[in-house]
Amino acid sequence: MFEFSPTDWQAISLSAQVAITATAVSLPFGFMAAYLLVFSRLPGKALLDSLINLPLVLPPVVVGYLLLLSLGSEGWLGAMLAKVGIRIIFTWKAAVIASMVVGFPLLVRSIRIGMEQIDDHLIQASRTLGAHWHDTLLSVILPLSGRAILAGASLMFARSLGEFGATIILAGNIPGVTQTIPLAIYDYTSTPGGDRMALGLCLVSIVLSFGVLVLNEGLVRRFRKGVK
Amino acid sequence: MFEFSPTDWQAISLSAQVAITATAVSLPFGFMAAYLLVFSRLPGKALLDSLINLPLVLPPVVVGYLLLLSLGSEGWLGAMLAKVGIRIIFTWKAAVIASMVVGFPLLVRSIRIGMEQIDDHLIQASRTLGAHWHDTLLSVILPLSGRAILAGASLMFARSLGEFGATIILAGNIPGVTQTIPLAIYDYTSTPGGDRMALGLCLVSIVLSFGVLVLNEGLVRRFRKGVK
Amino acid sequence: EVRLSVAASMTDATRELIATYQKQNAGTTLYPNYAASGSLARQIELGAPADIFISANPVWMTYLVNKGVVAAETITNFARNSLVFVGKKDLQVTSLSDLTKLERIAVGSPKSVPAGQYAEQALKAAGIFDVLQNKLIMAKDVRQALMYADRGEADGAFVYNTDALLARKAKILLQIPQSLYDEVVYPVGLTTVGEKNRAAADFFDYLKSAEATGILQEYGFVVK
Amino acid sequence: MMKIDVSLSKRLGDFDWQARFSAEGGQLGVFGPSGSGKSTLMNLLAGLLKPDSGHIRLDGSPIFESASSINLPPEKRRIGVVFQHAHLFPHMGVRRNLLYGFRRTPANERRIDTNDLIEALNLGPLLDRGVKRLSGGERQRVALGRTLLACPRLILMDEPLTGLDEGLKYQIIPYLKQVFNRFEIPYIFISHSLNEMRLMTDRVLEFAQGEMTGEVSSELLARRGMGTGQGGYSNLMEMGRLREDDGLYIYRWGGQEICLSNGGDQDTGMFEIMSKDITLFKRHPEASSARNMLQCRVVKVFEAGNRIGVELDCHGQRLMSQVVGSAVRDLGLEPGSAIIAVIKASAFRRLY
Amino acid sequence: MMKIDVSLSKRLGDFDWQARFSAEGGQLGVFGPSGSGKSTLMNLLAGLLKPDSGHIRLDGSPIFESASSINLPPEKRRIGVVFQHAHLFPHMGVRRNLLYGFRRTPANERRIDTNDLIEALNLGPLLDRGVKRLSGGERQRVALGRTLLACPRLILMDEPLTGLDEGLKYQIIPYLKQVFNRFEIPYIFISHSLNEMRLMTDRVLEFAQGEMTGEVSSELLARRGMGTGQGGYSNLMEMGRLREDDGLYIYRWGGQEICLSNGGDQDTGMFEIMSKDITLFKRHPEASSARNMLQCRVVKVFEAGNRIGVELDCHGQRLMSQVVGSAVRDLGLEPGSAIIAVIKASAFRRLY
Ligand SMILES: Nc1ncnc2c1ncn2[C@@H]1O[C@H](COP(=O)(O)OP(=O)(O)OP(=O)(O)O)[C@@H](O)[C@H]1O
Ligand SMILES: Nc1ncnc2c1ncn2[C@@H]1O[C@H](COP(=O)(O)OP(=O)(O)OP(=O)(O)O)[C@@H](O)[C@H]1O
Ligand SMILES: [Mg+2]
Ligand SMILES: [Mg+2]
Repeated sequence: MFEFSPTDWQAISLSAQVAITATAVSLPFGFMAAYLLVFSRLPGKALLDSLINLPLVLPPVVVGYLLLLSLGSEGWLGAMLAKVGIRIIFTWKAAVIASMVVGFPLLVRSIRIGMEQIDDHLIQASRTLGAHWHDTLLSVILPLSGRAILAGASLMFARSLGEFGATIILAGNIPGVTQTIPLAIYDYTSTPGGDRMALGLCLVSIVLSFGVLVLNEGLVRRFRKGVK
Repeated sequence: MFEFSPTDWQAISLSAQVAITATAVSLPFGFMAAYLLVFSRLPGKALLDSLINLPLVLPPVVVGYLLLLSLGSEGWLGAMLAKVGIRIIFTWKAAVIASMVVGFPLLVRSIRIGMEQIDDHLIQASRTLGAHWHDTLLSVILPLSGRAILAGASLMFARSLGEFGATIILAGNIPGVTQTIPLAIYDYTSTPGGDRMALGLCLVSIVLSFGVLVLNEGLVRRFRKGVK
Repeated sequence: EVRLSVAASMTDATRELIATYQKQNAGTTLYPNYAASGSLARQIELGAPADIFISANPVWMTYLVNKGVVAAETITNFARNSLVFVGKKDLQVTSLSDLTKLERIAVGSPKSVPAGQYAEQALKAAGIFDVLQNKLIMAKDVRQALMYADRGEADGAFVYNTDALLARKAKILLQIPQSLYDEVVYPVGLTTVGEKNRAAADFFDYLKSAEATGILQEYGFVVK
Repeated sequence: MMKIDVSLSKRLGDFDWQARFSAEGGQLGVFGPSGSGKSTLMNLLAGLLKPDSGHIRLDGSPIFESASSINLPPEKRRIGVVFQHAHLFPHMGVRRNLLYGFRRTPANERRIDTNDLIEALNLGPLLDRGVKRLSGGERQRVALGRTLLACPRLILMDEPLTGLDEGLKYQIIPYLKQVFNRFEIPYIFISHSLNEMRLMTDRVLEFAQGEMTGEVSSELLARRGMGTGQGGYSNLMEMGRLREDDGLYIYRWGGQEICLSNGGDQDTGMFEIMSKDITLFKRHPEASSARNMLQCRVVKVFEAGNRIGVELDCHGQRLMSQVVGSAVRDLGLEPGSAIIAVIKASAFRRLY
Repeated sequence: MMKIDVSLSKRLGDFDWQARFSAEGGQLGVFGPSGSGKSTLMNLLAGLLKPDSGHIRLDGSPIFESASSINLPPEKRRIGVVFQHAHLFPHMGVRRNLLYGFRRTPANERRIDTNDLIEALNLGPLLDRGVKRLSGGERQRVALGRTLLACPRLILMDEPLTGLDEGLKYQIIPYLKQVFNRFEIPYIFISHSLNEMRLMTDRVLEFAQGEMTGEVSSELLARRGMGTGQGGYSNLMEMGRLREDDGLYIYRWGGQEICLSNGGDQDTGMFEIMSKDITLFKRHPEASSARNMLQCRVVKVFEAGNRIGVELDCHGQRLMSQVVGSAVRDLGLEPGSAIIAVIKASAFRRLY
């Protein structure tokens, strides 16, 4: 089969780590954003919506560049973080942030679609039973968006596995440090004869995301069963 | 403001054209795929699902290569099309196909989430009222997925506007012919002083997708109102 | 109708070449396609329409010759470039050995970027590659490496002379001695399809003209 | 005329369901306590739930048969369903909901006139509404109309009149019956109400804990109800009006005049008189507030629970009275004995 | 004791809704035809629909007041709602649904024992079920239990007993009343059934076409029902059992013995006797199948629709009989005249 080099293995484990972290960290934010968009009466909803969608519309490289502008040593956020001794760019954290930003619109949109279909009467029922809005959020809206959240998470996970443009700008393509699978694939395809290894890494990506998909389906099924 | 060159304007109109075409052409397929995944009892559902998700997992450039493999003059599909005098690659059609493939998983996933929440009883009611499954599909499932379809379409449209990796491989970066906004931005970022123009093009992308978002919301509202 | 596949680093120069050429030959339309050399080579290999291939390094040209899509006899070295080290003005870098004092150095990823390969050669030849290895920030292409240096995310970067001219803040601190790395050449060749295209051959000849040479030099390339 | 032959079993979680019956005739009732499996029967018949084993034959032809793997999809069965909860299509207005099945019915099968139905169910004012803006009862009426307009060959109704006010309910029942009769649409009717059951059906399947426990005539079910106390047996009398007199309505029934305090507008009507409202006297009582004193003959005396049922022959018509044990002794009730049945004019209840 | 003061208006599409009432007391009914705006009242009171203008004051303190922009959110109002359709949480089992409100009630407000309630509503066997696998009636019972366990200070019930079989219904009513009384939970009860209304409420708000048209006692509503034919007025008699005798049950009521054919197990009970089941005689009739002959005095003779209501004083207790006009003449009914009220032992209906 494929003889992966140690840096390839590092890329694989890094990719998994980045995708998992990005997805896990984004989930609560994505959920809150979807909630705001669906249920709140904020005046600036359309604006918030487009802001969230921004990373989708822009080429990932541009997204990466914009992130670099704010997170780099010259950027306002980067400078602030530097003061407390945190450096983001050129570390795996940068890859996580790139994936988060690029996958966030997908996550929010998925959760939103699920939330929009929740029967208002259930929310009303929970309120009349004494639940505050945040209680209703956790005890009714969250579980009833469960499947949509899972779907959004697996979408985001997959997108993270494939994320290239923003990552390479923000994190660099440093083997063993920030080189994720797509970056490794890029290196391979830029070398004549690297196709076979690139293919191998693609397959790993596919297997990883397939695993998540199966896990997702399993969770959905258990979820349904729990509900009976 | 920004002084766009004629090729820039061509890029803008091409981008809009590509995004609209890709979204419109994908919609029926996306709907069918979602339907199969949600309602059918196919044994190979998980496989179909991962196949659809593939373009999400792979870096877009790899997707571009894979498409080139089958659509190039050496590829099986390309050879077949060449016989009937159709050339896809390096034309705007290639950009459409690249966008379609890359955006498809997003579209399908959105529609799916919407479909999964349709009350079974409504489907049952329509069947007992004499509707065949394809009739139910069109008269109940389609309209009840309406909002999810719109959401998926606007997601796909946005993704198409931002699509770079697969497009540059399959369609090439030919100013005035296949150069979409992201490719034009790419060119500008490697030109001295091109940053300003790149920013201008980004803004155009944002405005375009914001327009679609507003249109989408408007449709949703009309939709709701039609239902009263 | 002539289709060109042009390495991204030649974008600006090619644009001007086309513009001047077209003033004299209004009847020919030129379709340039700008991307990374590797991408272009793959496209051509898989049947993308191209008459002329301008590559940023000989490797991909050879690759296409081996695939039989580029006519080997037409290949000429169209332009040359040199490797420089850019960085902040006030950095005390006067020789390669000074680089060991720096924190971070941007360089094109040696696996995929030719400039990165040349830089690696030079560093190895100077015997400081192992010391610097952990300080290297690998970029997707030379422009990205330059951008890191320009924005101060890296102390400096190995880039081509032509790229260094685009920098806003970073200055050329060091010309890397040509003895330390292979010559940087941009080969140009006609594809087997292009050979049969009269207009392509005509433009191909124009690329070697004095006027073309002048334009290339204007953009910082070296033409022998 | 429908002929239905059912033998099915189904396991739902830890709930075991089974039934076996065959019935002929237009109207079949299904009766049983909450959770006894009535709706399950409906789902199985309509093809919405797949039985584990057994068969369903409608008019001789199988629509489900586990042995030969026949399982017609719902739309091929042409069995209409009125669900316990309306389940209207939320993306259509009332009009499109109503016409959904109608449009899918071949023109030659469209036996019901839309306007007739809209009027009968009082749907006119709702036609242009969205279904989310209907009250509970309004929804139920739309659902009923939607299924009727599909003109199916059998209609299953799951508590279709629940949530309707009494006035509307008894206004709808005769129309329903008329539609069903005129177009010969047989139906299976699920209800908790003995009275609805009496009015709508002839034969009734009884369910308890997932099992069909028996089949009785709705008549017998009502007689049995006499013993269990909720309302007793109700005599249903269809009568034609003769005249109005001093605020009272005089109707003709079995060659006699019956005096009612509450007649209504129409010339004929269906009236209910409860068995417990018929008091028996040995001799003609003087000065009673009761207006109707009918000369009868005892046909049968039988026990029903802790009551005694007395079947009377009243000039050829049957009446059922219910008395207590000691009255049988006191009045010497036995088959053949003559008796006066006294009924207050106000005891009659007009159903429609 | 609840004091509620409401004055609200709301426009829904082309439907204009308005009501103004204030009421004191534990039980309030809401009565009206389908689509008259009963559920809308409920939504407005619970805070699920925002009124266009007006105010709601509960026990003196405003929970909504358009003038001063007071609008308490639903959870702050502590007004429980039993919806017309159960609206159970689909992601929870029956147990978690039941306890949803209970868990959100401060411990010192939890006045209802879970086990008591589960038993009373017969929910035991359902506890571990998923709510998607409940029958229609089962869902309704769970919804009722869920709201009760939240121990709100006012409960709004929208046809909560619809879809329950009669047996269960009359089994639940006394329990409900008992719970409501014991814990002094006032309620507003929406129903189409006059009988449920009588049993559950004292005062009734009447709605028609979105407007509150009046407020009557449930007593009066029932008397008025006498004239409109569906069942007449029902006398509710709470009686204590004396003995059983030859299959008959002897109860004590107002110093007299009443003979019933259908007693039931408990020592005391609530019985219903319809006004039309009380026949009046001038003299003691001989040999009748009726077991109860009560010496009464006429208190009042009044018209109710096309019937005549006769209020009787029977050893200090009130009874309402209904007769036709000619009987008034024949029997010489006028206040003060002595009369015999004849009631069949089987005419009594035990409610609980
Ligand atoms: N999918 C299921 N899994 C397990 N049990 C189920 C399922 N569906 C229904 N049941 C149970 O089967 C029983 C019968 O349900 P069904 O809906 O047929 O009752 P029903 O007679 O219509 O009652 P009601 O009069 O209350 O509507 C109920 O106890 C219900 O809880
Ligand atoms: N959002 C709305 N827009 C327009 N009309 C509405 C809306 N909501 C309800 N209605 C109408 O208001 C009227 C009153 O509805 P409501 O649900 O209060 O009736 P109800 O008295 O509870 O009837 P039912 O006994 O049938 O449940 C109905 O005619 C209904 O169609
Ligand atoms: Mg049921
Ligand atoms: Mg209502």
